Amino acid sequence: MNINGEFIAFFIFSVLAIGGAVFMINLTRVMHMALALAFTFFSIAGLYVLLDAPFLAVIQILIYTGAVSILMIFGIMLTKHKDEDKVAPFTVHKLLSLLGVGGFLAIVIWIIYRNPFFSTGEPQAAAFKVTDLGKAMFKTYMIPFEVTSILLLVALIGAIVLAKREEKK
Amino acid sequence: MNKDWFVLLVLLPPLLAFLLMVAGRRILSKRMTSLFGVLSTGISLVFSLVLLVSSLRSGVSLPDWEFTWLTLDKKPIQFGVTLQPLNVLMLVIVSLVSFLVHIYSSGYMKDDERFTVFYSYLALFTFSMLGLVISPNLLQIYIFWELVGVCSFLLVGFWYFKPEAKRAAQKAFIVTRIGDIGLFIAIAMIFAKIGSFELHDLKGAIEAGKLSSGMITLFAILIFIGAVGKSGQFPLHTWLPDAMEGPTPVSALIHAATMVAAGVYLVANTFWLFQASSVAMDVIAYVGGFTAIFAATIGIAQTDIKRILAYSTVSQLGYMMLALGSVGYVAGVFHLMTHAFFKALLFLAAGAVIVSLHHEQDIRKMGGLWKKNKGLGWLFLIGCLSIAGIPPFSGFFSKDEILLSVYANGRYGLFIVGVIAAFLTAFYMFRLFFKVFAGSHEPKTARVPWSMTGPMIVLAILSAVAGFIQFPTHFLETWLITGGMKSLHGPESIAWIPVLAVIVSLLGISLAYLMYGVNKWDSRRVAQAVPWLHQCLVRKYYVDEMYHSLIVLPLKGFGWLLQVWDRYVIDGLVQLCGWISMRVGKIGSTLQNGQAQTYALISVVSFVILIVSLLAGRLFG
Amino acid sequence: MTWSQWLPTLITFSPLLGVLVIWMTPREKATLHRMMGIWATIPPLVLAWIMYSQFDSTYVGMQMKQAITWIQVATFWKISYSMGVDGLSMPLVFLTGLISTLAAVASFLIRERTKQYYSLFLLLEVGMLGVFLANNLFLFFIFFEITLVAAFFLVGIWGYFDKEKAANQFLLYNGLGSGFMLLAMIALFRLTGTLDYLEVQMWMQSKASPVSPTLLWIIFISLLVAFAIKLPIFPFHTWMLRMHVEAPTPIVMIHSGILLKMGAYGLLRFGVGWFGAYMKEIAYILIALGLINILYGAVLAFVQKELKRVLAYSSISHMGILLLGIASLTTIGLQGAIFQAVSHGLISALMFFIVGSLYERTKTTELDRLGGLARSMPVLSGILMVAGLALLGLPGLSGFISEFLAFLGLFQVHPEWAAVGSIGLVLAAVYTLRAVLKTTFGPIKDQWMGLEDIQIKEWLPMFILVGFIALIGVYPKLLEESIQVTLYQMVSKIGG
Amino acid sequence: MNITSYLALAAILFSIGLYGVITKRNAVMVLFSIELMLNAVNINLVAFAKYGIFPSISGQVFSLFSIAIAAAEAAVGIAILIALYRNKGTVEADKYNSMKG
Repeated sequence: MNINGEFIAFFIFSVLAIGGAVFMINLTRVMHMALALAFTFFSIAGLYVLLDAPFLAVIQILIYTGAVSILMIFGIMLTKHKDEDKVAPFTVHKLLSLLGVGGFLAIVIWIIYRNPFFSTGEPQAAAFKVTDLGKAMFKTYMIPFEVTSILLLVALIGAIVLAKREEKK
Repeated sequence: MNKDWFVLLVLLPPLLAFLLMVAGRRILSKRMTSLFGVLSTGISLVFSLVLLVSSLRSGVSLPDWEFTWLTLDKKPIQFGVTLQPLNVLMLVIVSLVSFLVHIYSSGYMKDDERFTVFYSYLALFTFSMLGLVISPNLLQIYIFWELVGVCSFLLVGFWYFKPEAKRAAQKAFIVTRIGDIGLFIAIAMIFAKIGSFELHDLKGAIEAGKLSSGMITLFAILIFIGAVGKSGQFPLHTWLPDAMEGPTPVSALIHAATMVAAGVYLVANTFWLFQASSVAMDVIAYVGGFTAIFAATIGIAQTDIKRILAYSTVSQLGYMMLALGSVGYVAGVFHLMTHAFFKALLFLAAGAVIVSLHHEQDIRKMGGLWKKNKGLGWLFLIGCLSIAGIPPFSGFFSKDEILLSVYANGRYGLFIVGVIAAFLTAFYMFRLFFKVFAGSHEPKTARVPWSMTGPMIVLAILSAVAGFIQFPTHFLETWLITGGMKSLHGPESIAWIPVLAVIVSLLGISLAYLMYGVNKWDSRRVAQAVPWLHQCLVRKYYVDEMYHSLIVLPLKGFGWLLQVWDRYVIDGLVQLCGWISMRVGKIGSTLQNGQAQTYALISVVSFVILIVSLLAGRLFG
Repeated sequence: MTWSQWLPTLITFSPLLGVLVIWMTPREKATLHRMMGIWATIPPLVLAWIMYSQFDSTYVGMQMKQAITWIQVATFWKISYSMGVDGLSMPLVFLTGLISTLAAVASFLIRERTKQYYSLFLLLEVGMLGVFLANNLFLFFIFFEITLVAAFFLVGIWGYFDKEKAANQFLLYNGLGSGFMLLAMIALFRLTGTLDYLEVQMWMQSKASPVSPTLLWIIFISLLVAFAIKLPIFPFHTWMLRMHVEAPTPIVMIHSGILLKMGAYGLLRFGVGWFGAYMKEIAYILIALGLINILYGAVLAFVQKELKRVLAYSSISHMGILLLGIASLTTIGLQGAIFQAVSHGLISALMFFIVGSLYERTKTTELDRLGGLARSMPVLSGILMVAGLALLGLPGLSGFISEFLAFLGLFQVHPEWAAVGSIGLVLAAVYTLRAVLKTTFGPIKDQWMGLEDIQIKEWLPMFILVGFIALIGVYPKLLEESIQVTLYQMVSKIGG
Repeated sequence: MNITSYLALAAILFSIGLYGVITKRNAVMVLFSIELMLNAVNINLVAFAKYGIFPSISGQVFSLFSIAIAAAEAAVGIAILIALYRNKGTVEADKYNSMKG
C-alpha cells in the first residue's frame, strides 16, 4: 500500500470518525455525546470528499452536522436527563452485547477481507460531477424523489402531531 | 273430452281452498270459509262420481297420464294419475266422506275461533288423500302418505293448548313415522333394484321373475310395516286411540273413514306383490287377525265414547287386513268401503252426542238420551247394527265376505278369532249404545243443528244399503277385478257362515242388553271377578307403558349418557387442546419482557450464531 | 358470450361496493347502515339470478370461466386468477345471495357498532361467494380464510354471553382445518404446478409424473380433515354448538345456512372431483361417520333443553345425511347431497331466524320455560311449525327430496347401512316435534300472554324462505337441471 | 486507495452504533446510535459508487435518499421520544416495557 495524500487524509478522517464514535459511546454527559457525534458526522463528510462526492459532503455537513445534531440537542433539552455520572455496572447484558457485536464485526471484516469480489484486482475509480448526480436524480430517479418528498412532508406533520401537547379535557 | 282433466278437477278444488284459506285467514268469515270448504269438496265429489260412472260404463281403466317431476340418474321420475277401479272407488269414498264432514264441521266447530284454520287443514287433508288414492307410483304414494300424516297430526293437535292434544299429536306423528320408514326403505330398495318407482314396473318385474322370492317377501313386509303404522295395526296401534283428542269431525274423516284405511288401500293396491310371497300373506293375516281381537278386547273396558270407537276402528282395520291376508281382496276392499260409511256415521253421531251433552265424553256419565233425541238414537243404532253385522245392514255383507274368505283360505284358527272378534264387536258397540241411550237418566241436552244431522242421515242410508252392491250380484267384485287380477275372484259362498256370524252378533248384543240395557247382570261384578283382566284391559294391555319404559326411557337415558360424553369427553378434549395452547402461549409471553433492546441483542447474537454455524457447516460439512 | 365471463368476478366483489358506501356514512346512523347493508346484498342476488339465466345446463365443466395469470414462479408453477361456475356451485351461489340478503334484513337485531358490523358482514359475503366461484384451490383458500376472519369478528363482537369463547374455538378449529388445507395445497402445487380445478383433475387422471400413492393419500386425508371440520363431522363438532348458541341471529343464519355447506362443497369438489378413486376406497369409513353423525346428533338433539342446541345437534344429524349422500358416490346420492346442502341451508336459516325473533321477545330459548306461544304469536308459531316439518323431511318441502335422494343413493350401494341411517329419520321427527311442540303447543304461561307477534320485516323474509323451501319441495327439477351434467361427469370419472 | 478500507471503517462504525443501540439506557443515545449506523451504511454506498465493480452515480443518489429518510426518521424519532417522555416521565429505554407480554 503506497502512502499518498489520499491515504493520509483517509487515515485522519477515519481515526476522527471512529474516535468520535467511541467517545459518544463512552462519555457520560449527554451533551458531550452529541458533540462527539457531530464530530463523527463531520469526519464522514470529509470521507465523502475523498470519495469524489463533494455534493454529498456538503449535504452531510448541512443535514447531519447541522440539522440532525441540533435536533438531537433540542431533544435533549426538552427532556430531563439523569446524567450517567457513576459508571454503569458491567452487566451480563453488556457482556453479551460486546460479544455479539464483536462477533458481528469479526464476521463482517472477515467477509470484507476474504471476499475476492472486493479485494482482488486493481480498483477502478470513476469520477463524477455534481451535474451527473443532478441528472440521475431528476431523470432516472424522478418518482422515488417525489415519493421521498411526500415522505418528508408526512414525517413533518407526523412529528408535529406527535410532539404536540395533548389538550386536557 | 279428455278425461285427464277430470282428475285435476277432483284434486284441485281442495288445494285451492286450502291456499285461499291460508292466505285469507284473517279476512274470511266463518260462513265464507265453510262455504268454500263445502263447495270445493262438493266439486270434487261431483267429478269423482263422474269418473265412477265412466269407469263403470267403460268397464276398463281410464287413460292414465303423467309428467316428469325429476330426473334421477337419467331416469325420469313421473308424477301421474292412475284410475283403476280401486282408485276410483277410493276417490269416491274419500270425496264423499270429506264432503259430508265439511258440512258437519260447519255446525260442530261453529264456536271455535280458529274455524278457518280448521277448514284449511281439512282441505289440505282432502287434497292429500285424493292425491294418495290416484297415485300410480310409490314415490307419489309416499309423498301423499306423509302429507295425510301431517294433516292428521295438525288436526289431532288442533286444540294445541291442551297438553293431551299436544301429546297425542306428537305420538300420532312419531308412531306413524316409524311405519313410514318401513315404506321409505321399501321404496328406496325397490328403486335400487328395479330402477323405477312405478307400480306397473314393479309388477312387471315380479311377473318376469326378476326378483328373488326373499326380496319380494322383504319388500312386501316393509310396505306392510308402513300400512301397519298408518292403519293402527298392532304393534303400532297406540297412536290411534290417543288421536281422539282431535275434534270429532276429524276423527270421523281421518281416523275412521279415510286415512287409517290408507294402509289397507296400500296393501290392496300392491296386492300382487303380497300374493307373490306366502310369508308376507301369513304376516298380514296374523297381524290383522291378532289386531282385530286384541283391539276388540280393549274396546270392552274403555269408558270414553270416542276411544271405544277408536279401538273398534283398529279392530275393524285388523279385519280388513285379515281379509287381505287370506286372499280376500274384494272382501277387504268391500269392508273398507262399508266401514268408511258406518264408522264415519258412528263418529259423527258420537260427535252429536257429545255436543248435545255439552262436551261430555265419558259414557259412565251418560244415559237416557233416547228419550231426548230419538232421531240421533236411530242413526246411532243403524251404525251399531251395521258394524255388528246384522242383516241387511252393510256391515253384515262385508264381514260375511271376510269370514268366508278366511275360511276358504284354510286359516281355521284365524276364522275362529274372527268370529270371536265379531262377537266382541257386537258386545262393546251395544254396550256403548245402551250406556248412552238407555237408562232412566234424564240428561240436559243441547240442540243438534241440521248441518250436523244431514250428513249423518246420508251416511246412515249408505250404511244401510251399501251392502247390496255386492249382494246378491257380486257387482263390486266384477268391477274391481276388471283391473286385471283374475286370480282374485272370491270363493263360493258357504251357507252356514253368515248364519253363524249373525248368531254370534246377536249373542253379543243380547249380552250387552242384559248387562247394560236392563242391568240384569251387574257389569261391575264381572269386573271384580277377574280384576287383573279388567285392569289389564282398562290399561290397554300396558302397551303404552311398555313402550315408554322399553323405548322412550332408554332412549332418553342413552341421550343423557351421550350428552355427558359429548360435553365432558369430546368437548373436554377440545378444551384441553385449547388450554394447552393457552399455557404454551403464557409461557412464551413471559419471554416478552418488553425490552426492545433485549430483543435487538437476541437478534444480533442469533444472527452471529447463524452465520457462524453456516460457515462452520460449509467448512466442516 | 364474453361479458358473462365477468359475472363470477362481479358477483363476488359486488358487496364491496356497499362497504365503500357504508364507510362514507357517519358512525352513528344505524338505520342508514341497515338500509345500505340490505341494499348492498341485492346486487349479488340479482347477478346470481342473471348468472342462472345465462347458465347452460347442458355444458360440461366450468362456464363463464375467466382466467388471468396471477402469480408465476418459473414456467412450471403457475397460479391464475380464475373464476367460473358449474352445476356444483350454481345452486350454492344463489343460496348464498339469497340467505345473505335475508340475513341482512334479519340484522335489524344488531344495534351496536352497525358500521363495522355491516362492513364485516359484506366482507363475509364476498368470502362466501368467492369460495363457491373460485376456480382454483389457491383462490378458494383465500376466500375461505376471508370468511373465517369475518365470521370470527362477527361472532366475537356481536355475539351473546360466551361470545369470545365461541369465536376463539371457531377460529382455533377452523384454523386447524385451514392448516390442513394449506398443507395439502402446497404439496399438491409442488407436484402438479397448478391448482386449477380442471388441470388438477386431469393430472389426477393421467398422473403424468410418477408419484408415490402415500403422498397422494396424505394430501387427500388432509383435505378430508379440513372439510370434515367445517361440515362438521363427529368428533370435530363441538365448536359448532357453541357457535350456534352464541353467534348473533343473522350470523347463525349464514353460518348454518352457508358456511357449513362450504365443507360439503369442498368434499364434493376436491374429495369426489379430484380424489374420487380414493374416496371410493374409504367410502365405508365415510358411511360409518355419516351414520354416527346422524344418530349421535339426533339422540343428543332429543335431550337438549335449549332450542338453539336442539337445532345445532339437528344440523349435525342433517350433515350426516349429506355425508351419506356423498359417501354413496352415486349420481343420485351426490345429487341428494347438493339438494341437502341447499335445502338445509334454507331451512336452518329460517329456523334460526325464527329462534332469533323469538329470543328478541322472550329473552329465553329454554324449552321448559317456553310453551303455548301459538296463542300469543300465531304467525310465528305457524312458520315455526312449517320449518319444523321441513326439517323432519315432510314431502312437499325441500327437506324431503334431499334426504330421500341422499338415502336413495346409498340404498343403491349399501342398503343395509342406509336402512340403519333411516332410523335417523324417525329420530328427526322425535326431536323436531318435541322442540316445536314444547315451544308453541300446550297451555300458555302468563308471562308470554302479552307478546307481540312478528312484524312485516320479520315475516316477509321468513315467507320468502318458506316459499323457496316449498318451491324446491314441489318442483325439484328447478334445482336438479342445473347440477345434473356436472354430476354425471363427476361420477363417470370415479368409474362407477 | 482500496475499497476494503472504506468498508472496514463502515463496519467498525456500524458495530459501534449497534453496540450503542443495544446497551445505552438513554433513549436519546439510542437515537444517536441509529444515526451512526445509517451513516456507516451511507459510507458503504458512496464507496461502492466509486470503487465498486460497476461504478455508478446511483450509489450517491441512494445515499441522498438515505439521508433524507434518516432526517425524517430523526425528526419522528425525537417527536416520539418527547411524547413518550411526556407520558412516562423518563427517557430511560428500559422503562419502556409496554410491549411486555
